[in-house]
Amino acid sequence: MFRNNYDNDSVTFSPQGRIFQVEYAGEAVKQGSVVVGIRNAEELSSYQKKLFAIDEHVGIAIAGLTSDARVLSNFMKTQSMQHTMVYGRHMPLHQLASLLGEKAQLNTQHYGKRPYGVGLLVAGVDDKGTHLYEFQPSGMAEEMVAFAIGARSQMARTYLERNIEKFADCGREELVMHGLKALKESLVQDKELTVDNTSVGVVGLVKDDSTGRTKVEPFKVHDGRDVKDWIDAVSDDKDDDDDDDDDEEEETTTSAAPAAGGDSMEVDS
Amino acid sequence: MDTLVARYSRPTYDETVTEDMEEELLDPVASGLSLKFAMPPVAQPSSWLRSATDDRMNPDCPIKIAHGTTTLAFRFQGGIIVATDSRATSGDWIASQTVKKVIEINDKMLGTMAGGAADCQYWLAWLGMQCRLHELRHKRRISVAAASKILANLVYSYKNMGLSMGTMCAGVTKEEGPALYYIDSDGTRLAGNLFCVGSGQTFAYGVLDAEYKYDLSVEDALALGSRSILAATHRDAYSGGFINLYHVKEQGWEKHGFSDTNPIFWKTKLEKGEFTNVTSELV
Amino acid sequence: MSALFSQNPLMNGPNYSFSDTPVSHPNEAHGELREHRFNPYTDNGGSTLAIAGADFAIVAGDTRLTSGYSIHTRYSPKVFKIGGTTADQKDATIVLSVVGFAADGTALRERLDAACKMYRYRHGKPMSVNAAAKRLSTMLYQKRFFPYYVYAILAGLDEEGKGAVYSYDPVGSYEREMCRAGGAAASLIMPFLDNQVNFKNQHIPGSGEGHAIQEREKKPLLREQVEILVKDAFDGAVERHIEVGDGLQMMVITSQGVEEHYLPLKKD
Amino acid sequence: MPGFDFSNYNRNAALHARGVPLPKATSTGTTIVGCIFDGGVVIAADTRATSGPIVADKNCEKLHYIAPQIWCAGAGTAADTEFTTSLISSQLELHSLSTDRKPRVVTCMTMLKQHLFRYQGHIGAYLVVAGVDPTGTHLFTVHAHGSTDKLPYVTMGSGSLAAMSVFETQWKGSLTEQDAVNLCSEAIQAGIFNDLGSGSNVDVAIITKDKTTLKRNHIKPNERSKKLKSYAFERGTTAVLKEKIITKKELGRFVDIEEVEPEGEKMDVDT
Amino acid sequence: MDHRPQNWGRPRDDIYGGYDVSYMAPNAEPNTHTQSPVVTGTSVVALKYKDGVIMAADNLASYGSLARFPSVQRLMPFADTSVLGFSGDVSDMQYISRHLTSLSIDEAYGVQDPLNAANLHRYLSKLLYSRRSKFDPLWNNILIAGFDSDDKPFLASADLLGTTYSSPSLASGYGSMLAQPIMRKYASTEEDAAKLTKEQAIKIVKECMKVLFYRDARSLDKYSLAVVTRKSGEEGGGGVQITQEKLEGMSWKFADRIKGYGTQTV
Repeated sequence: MFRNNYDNDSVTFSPQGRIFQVEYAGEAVKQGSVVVGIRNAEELSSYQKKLFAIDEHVGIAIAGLTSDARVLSNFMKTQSMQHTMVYGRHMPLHQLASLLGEKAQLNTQHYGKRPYGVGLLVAGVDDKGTHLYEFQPSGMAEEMVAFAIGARSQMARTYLERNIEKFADCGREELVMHGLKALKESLVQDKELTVDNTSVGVVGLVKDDSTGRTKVEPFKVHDGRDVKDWIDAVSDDKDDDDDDDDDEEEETTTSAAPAAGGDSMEVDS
Repeated sequence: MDTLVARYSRPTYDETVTEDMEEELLDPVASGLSLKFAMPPVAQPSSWLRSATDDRMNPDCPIKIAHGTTTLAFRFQGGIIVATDSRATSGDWIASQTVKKVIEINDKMLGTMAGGAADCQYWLAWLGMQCRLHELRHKRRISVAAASKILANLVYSYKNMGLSMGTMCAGVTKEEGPALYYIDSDGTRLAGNLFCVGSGQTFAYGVLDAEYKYDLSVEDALALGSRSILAATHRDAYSGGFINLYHVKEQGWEKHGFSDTNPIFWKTKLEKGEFTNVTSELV
Repeated sequence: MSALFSQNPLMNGPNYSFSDTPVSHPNEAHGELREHRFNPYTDNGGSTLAIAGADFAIVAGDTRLTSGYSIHTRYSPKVFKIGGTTADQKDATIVLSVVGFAADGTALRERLDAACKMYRYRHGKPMSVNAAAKRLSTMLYQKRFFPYYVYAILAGLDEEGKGAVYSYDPVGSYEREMCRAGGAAASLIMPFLDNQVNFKNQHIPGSGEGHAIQEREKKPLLREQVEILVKDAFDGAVERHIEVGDGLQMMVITSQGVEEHYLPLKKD
Repeated sequence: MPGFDFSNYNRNAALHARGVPLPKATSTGTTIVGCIFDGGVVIAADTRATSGPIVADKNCEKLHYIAPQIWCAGAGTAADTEFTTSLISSQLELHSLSTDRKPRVVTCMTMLKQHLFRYQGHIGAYLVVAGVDPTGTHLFTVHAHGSTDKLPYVTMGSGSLAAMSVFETQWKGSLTEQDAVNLCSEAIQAGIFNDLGSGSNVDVAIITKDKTTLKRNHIKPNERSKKLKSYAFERGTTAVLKEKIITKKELGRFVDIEEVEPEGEKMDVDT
Repeated sequence: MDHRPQNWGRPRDDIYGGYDVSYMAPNAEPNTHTQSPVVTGTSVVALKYKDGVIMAADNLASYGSLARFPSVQRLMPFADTSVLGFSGDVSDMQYISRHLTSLSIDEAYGVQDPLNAANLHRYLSKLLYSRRSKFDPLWNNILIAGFDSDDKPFLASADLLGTTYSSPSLASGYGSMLAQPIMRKYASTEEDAAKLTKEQAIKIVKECMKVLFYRDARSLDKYSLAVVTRKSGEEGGGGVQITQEKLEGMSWKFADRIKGYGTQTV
């Protein structure tokens, strides 16, 4: 039974950016009897994890098909580890991003293949400071100062655009604040940022006191309790959300070279 | 085509170095017990491998692989007795005195280890995996005959490549009763009542053959197994350490100790009057 | 002498002959051109040892790297932290020592480290020592037909917090032990450890006559005692083995993390 | 001299062909040097003897006496250097007695090279021969195959290149005795610290026309470090199955005993 | 598998062929005349000092014992921050050099800092190890000098088997026996090396080159000397500077005094 012209195969997106065959497959799951997954209390989570560490110096935030994101994240992890193994340094971000773009682009021009149904924000640091890349299923991977992707992200982008001048001089805390504020902009009615639906990932450069050189502060995802103070600090407003939110942020604390940028994003699945 | 494109879209120096790593990192299965092995890129890998590892022919060879030595198993009315020593040698050097040469394939079946220690450890662990898969597929325990055949077929496919193992599979099932098989790296697979395997095999056979009867009581059978290993450790320089003793029954195997040979030897000598060749008397 | 037994002419048939004296290359004897053969291995000397205690484990190795009669360098570590989250391995809890052919050792160490990182990435928790131990065994066995010329020792704390030492042969047979020495001076150090750690051949004086004498009870040693044993073991090895010397690198694994110490050794 | 006994040669070759390893000879993988100065010659050696990678002797003596004013430093197979030098020493002594002249270094060198050449390198003795005789100061090297060399400064053994690097950078045409001793010690130490076959201490012999001074362990740069704890076992730690004490009286059951006067007549020895 | 008790579990001659010792015979030094390396270069010596590294290698490429090509530079700069010194096979050296040139061009396209000496050393050792694992070695011993990621002087070696090591002073080929003892006298530890000035370090290295020319039969009196210093902002300051040198102050005078090799006196 047809719904439209775009569901004959899983290689064709509809104009709305949907792959109907994949969605139909999701319907099939509902034909089965009920299944329940239970985890122990402290690990029970009703929200999908959206932030992942790729390597010490890189983390990603995902919006879209989690399974596709997993493939890409595995790919990036492998590439990054190999680079470290061969050259003994962290993989430069632009190299990682262009490999990722190259891989995704191949899928857009071959019959029998399907583009990855996921967008990524890739945040990381390397020799040249902090970087943020936006990745799209088309294979595009471009460097950004601040960006948001996912449902209703336009609101967040508007906020970021308004404040873009400030990011360069922001400290870490301020940058997180901007991130969370941008996130709040895109919440739907009656939803708040809570410790359960928000996580913040940070990767940065810190000064090593012993050598006087900067070194990588490994990518860390803060959630639950860790983000409480931040959320409280921005919760004077009254925004809502029906879904989980993630915030992704990066920063540098190098005093000489001020912070390159920060960003925030929100996704829904 | 895509692989070609992907390959040449990157500089050549990248793939020269990393190709083998990539597979391992990406493939979670590769981290398990796989059948993929790196081979030396020479015309005669087995001959090359021998020159690198045969410490008997060349005591100065670089790689000394640990070898195991006296093992035995026999069937009797009460099940199967499995007994081994515990010494591993690399050339003339005793690499370990505490090797567990009885490998618990699962809670019903045992394997023994003689020859290359790594070969036995790896392939018997692999066999355990196959047995479990068999259980999952067929909803019942694998027979010892089938398990031993899986192993024999596997080692046969690696024949003459340099594996060295002589192993026995022992288990008791309802259909087979107590079942005992001998498998070695030549691909031989034999069913039998009684086997001794390893460099100390002749000494163990000497004792075992003399005293063996199918109707042995459990207690006597255990004592015979232990005594045979003792004889082998006494005369074979490549056997020694501890006596590892197991009894396999239908309900599963039961362990009967991992006991130091030295006190057992003196006990046997002093209490039973055996080993009169050894004396602490001073003339 | 056991090798002599296989010389038994009866066993080999009456083919005892002088004609099969070993030649440096079989073809040479027949006047054929000598094909050049490449030996992918070299022995870089050095020695390692590891001892497990009740709530700690110590791994140590000398830092000399040799080839033939030459010292390549006086400082080349043989003991490595494995499986930390960062490149400097600050939060690592597992320690690997490798001795034999240094390049194989490096390759093995990096593979194990990559496996630990992958494990953490996939499962979100660090690899336990016994899992890493099994993984290392499989890695070595994967090269069964082209072995890593490496004698590896892995150490850490097990799930109960007890010190764990795993020792390996070059193709992956492994065993958990209380102590193990590897490498060039293994044959000098191991008997010392058997006696001092496992109390082999030590009895309780006066506990009985003849067969009645009691063996000294086996107890895990204290950390201070183990550190002294390690230093003395290496001092002894340096005296009598030419490939051991220059420096002693020691890693102590406790529930607090891994401490690293360096001590000078004789340089001749 | 009576020759070597070759009766086991074929047997051993056949056994070796069957994979029985040959026994390892103790070798002095060694640094030895010699250097002429104004008025004499200095030879020096390290004191490590090895058997494969194992140190067989930490303080062995590699400077061998030939004649009062002729000394040899030996590298190679320890037994060969020892026996060759003592053999030549005694022949030289006889030669000196029958000619009623002080032995000459060239004579010694010639006897050595002829002896070694005869055995085509199978006697693994590599020697530095030095001495002062009525014709002057001499310094030679003799290789196992019988070749010789005559130079103002020489090195031999596995550490010869390390030692040579010292001579090549610091040697001068005219040296005092002290300069030569220092230079030789320095060269030996280069061997001790850079060559695995050499180690422990520096032995030096200074030969002038008047006398020979042997400075055994002239420099000791590698003193053994003290153990951090005592490994003395309490008496009774080792299990004893049976104990039996044999008194002197009972010894007669096992061996014939002949009483010798403790303070008997002294043998005639010349000193 | 052999089933006779004394040889139990070992390979049988009739199946595996007799034990062939030639497989495990040690490799010839890369700088000597063996079957595989054809045109070879001899020692490279290098020494760290307080603000950088000095490296030197003579300009000879030998064909066996023939001094075949007397002006082959065996030091190669990389990205103007590091220098590599090759001993061993010259054709393999040229292969690696081409390889690295394309790598450095590729790197220069990127926006990131170019590979430093430590990265380069890591990369080369991986390359050499992977080639040895294919039994197709690049018959070289390479010294790499420059700076590491902490901007400290860096000096390390990688050989045809993929063995890597680093030390305040390094030398390959005969240099490891003749030059190392000289350099170790002045810089046995990193701390000692960090006290050397550039002039002192150059003097030591020149001394080593002289000894090598005296004693290494495959050496030449013309050599290249590289000085690697930190790149600084000033004009032309820092980077890699390679100069061509000729040995000076050699002394062969003692030869006058030598008469023959034994009994000859006139």
